[in-house]
Order: sequence, then structure tokens, then C-alpha cells
Amino acid sequence: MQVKIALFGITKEIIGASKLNYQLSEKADVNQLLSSLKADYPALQKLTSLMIAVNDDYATPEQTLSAHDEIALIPPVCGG
Amino acid sequence: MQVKIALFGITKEIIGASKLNYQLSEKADVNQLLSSLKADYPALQKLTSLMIAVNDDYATPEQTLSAHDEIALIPPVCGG
Amino acid sequence: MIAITEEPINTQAVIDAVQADGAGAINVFIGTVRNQTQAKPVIQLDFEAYDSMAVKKMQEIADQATARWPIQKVAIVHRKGALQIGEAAVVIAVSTPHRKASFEACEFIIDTLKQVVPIWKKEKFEDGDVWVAAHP
Amino acid sequence: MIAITEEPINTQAVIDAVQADGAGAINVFIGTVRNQTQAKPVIQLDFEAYDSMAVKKMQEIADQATARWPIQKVAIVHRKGALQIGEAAVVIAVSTPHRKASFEACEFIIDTLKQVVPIWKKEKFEDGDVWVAAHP
Repeated sequence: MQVKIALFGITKEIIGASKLNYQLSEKADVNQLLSSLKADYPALQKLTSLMIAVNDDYATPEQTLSAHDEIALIPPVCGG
Repeated sequence: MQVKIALFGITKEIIGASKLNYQLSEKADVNQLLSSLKADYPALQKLTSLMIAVNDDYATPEQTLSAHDEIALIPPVCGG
Repeated sequence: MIAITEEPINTQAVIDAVQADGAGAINVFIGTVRNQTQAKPVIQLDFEAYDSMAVKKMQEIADQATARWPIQKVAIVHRKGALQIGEAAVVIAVSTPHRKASFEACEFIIDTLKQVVPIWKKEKFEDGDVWVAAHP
Repeated sequence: MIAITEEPINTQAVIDAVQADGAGAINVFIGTVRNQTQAKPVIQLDFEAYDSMAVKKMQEIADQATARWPIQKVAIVHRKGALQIGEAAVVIAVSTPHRKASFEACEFIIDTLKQVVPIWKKEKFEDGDVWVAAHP
């Protein structure tokens, strides 16, 4: 399946876009997505942390993804 | 000696004035002033606390008073 | 800015007074007039101050806080006179490089102010007036 | 009032949003842009936000605080875009019946906001840019 991933902050610079169309096996989970992205974009491995948000919530590593999900890559946050 | 005492809050109501001219023995201290006032105005005895300020500072009980001091009676404060 | 005023307090002006380029945090405390005390409706509050001593004590508290925390600037303005429900009786603003100190210093200032600054509060109820904290 | 905005934050409007007749205390936290980070001069800060999720998380934090303290009203406004030294990045206001809860709740909100709300900060120095906290 193909998912759309929103990119912010340093991940936008690492990947070079604010939206990424990304190919994943059917029923891939969050862990698989992170591993795959870190393999494709090794600079992601150097970040202090890297989370996945699904539909405006932090996702658990085992959470299964679907093509309709609103997925975002969340590098270390730093508001305030 | 005669001292002038500024009155605030409930002490102003108890004594019925905002300034009191009060007769004290020479070199009377803060303790003597308080005892004397509490004898003359028994309602002062019922307050949670009663302090004397001399020249814009809280005075110690043993502090000696003079006729030139700016003296104030300080009932329980409650700002903020 | 350390002051006693009879006018409504301009909160923004108090905050502006602590602006500093080295500040990353500003904490502001506003003490407002509540509509009740122990479930009894309050109509109005009257604040009375011993102005000269109150300003001196507020300055001392500001100095104590500045000695204890890395404060950039501090402002304390207390109102006196008749206040309606919702109006600000006191506004305190503290700027510091980092946030934790701003909270600690601001709380220290209001806690100490309530203990030592010669200001008195009379609550007006429908059935009479009470000088707050005067009696045990 | 829970919002992400690109305009300068109107602090007074945020404070007004938490006015409540039952409130005796309002605590306000303002996070401002400092002129330095670890003694290195900062020229400008850029804030980026994942708006929809940021607003959702800020609302959750407000709800958590309201469950834990007797909050009358709470407001959180975070700015995004380019900010100059001294400008406010975030303004949080909390009103409570008594003061202690206002300090505790406001500090909880800013501490939690910094941990979970998807907002990113890029510091611009004379010799380049750094995404804050991105790298160990």
C-alpha cells in the first residue's frame, strides 16, 4: 500500500519534502515504517527521538497502518 | 512624650480615627505602647495579631520609641 | 515597577515592564476579586494600604527574590480602594532566563506579600462588612 | 481559547479569556525568545507546528489539568513562524479559586506542552541554523 507521510522540522530537511508518498507492505505497523524510513534516510537514525503520529495521536510501535491514515513523522518536539 | 500613631483597617474602626495622638512615658518601648493601647481599647486584644511599625518597618517588642518616629498600628495584613 | 495605585491595574503595562532580551520566561500572577468567600456571596472588596511602608516592603520582597533567583526584571503593582468582582487587586510579573525560576520567584513574591505587606481587605457582604483575617 | 497562530499573541486577550467570577487567582506563563542559547547570540527563532495535532494535544493537556486542579478556565495560545527576540512564543493562562493551584496547573501545562505538543523550533545564529533538541 502507499501511505502519505507529513514531515516537519528537521525530518522535512532530511527527506527534502513536506509530504512523502511512501510504499509499505499491506498491514505494516509503525515499527516497520520507522525501520524502513531509517534505512532509506540514514540521517533519521541520528535524531534524539523519532515518533509516528497517526490521525493526530502518537502511535504505538505495534499499531497497524492503513492507506487512509493521516501519518506524520514527529522528530523531537520543542515548543514553548 | 506624645506620639502620633497612624491607624489602618480594623484598628481605625476600633479607635475611631485614622490618626491618634497618644501619651507615653519617655523612652517607652513597643511592648509598653501595645500594652497601653490594648488596655485603653480592649477590642484590640481580640485581633489575630497586632504589630507596630516604626518608620515603615516592623518594630521589635524592645525597640524604644521617640516622639519623632512615624508610628503605625498594623492589624493582620491581607493583601493580594 | 513597584507601586500602589487607586486606578485599575494595566496588566499589559506590568508585563511590558519586565520585558528583557535575556528573558526566556515571564510568569505573571494576578490576584482577582472572587464572587464568594466560603460560599458567601461577596458584593465588593475594599483595600486599604499603608502606602509608604507597603511600597518599601514590596521593594524588599523584590530584592529578596532577585537575590535568590536569576531574575531579569520584576514588577509588583497592588491596587487599593473599592474593587468589583473580577478586578485585579495585585499583578506581579517576573522575567527569568528559564521557566522554573519564574514560577518559583513569582509564587515566593505573592506568598511573602500576603504575609508582610501592610494592606488590608474588607469584604462587603449583603449583611455587613468583615476585615479579612482580623479575628481568629 | 486553545490555538496556534501566526500573528503576534495578544497576551491581554489570553488573560481576558480566563476571567471568571469564581476565580481569585490567574497565573500566566509567557515563553519569550531569548537573545542567547548557551551564551551564543540568537538572531531569530522559527517555530513550525503540526497544527491539527498540536491543537488536539494542547486541548488534552488543558483537560488533564482541569481534571487535576479546580480550574475555572484555561487558555493556551502558541505562535508559529518567524519570531524576533523578546516576542512571545506561547502564552498560557489559568484561573482558579485560590493561588496555589493556578501556579501548579500553569507549570504542569507548560512542562507537558514542551514534552508532547508537536511544535519545532529552529534557532538562527550568525553562523547557521539549528533545530533545537533534534540531536543528542
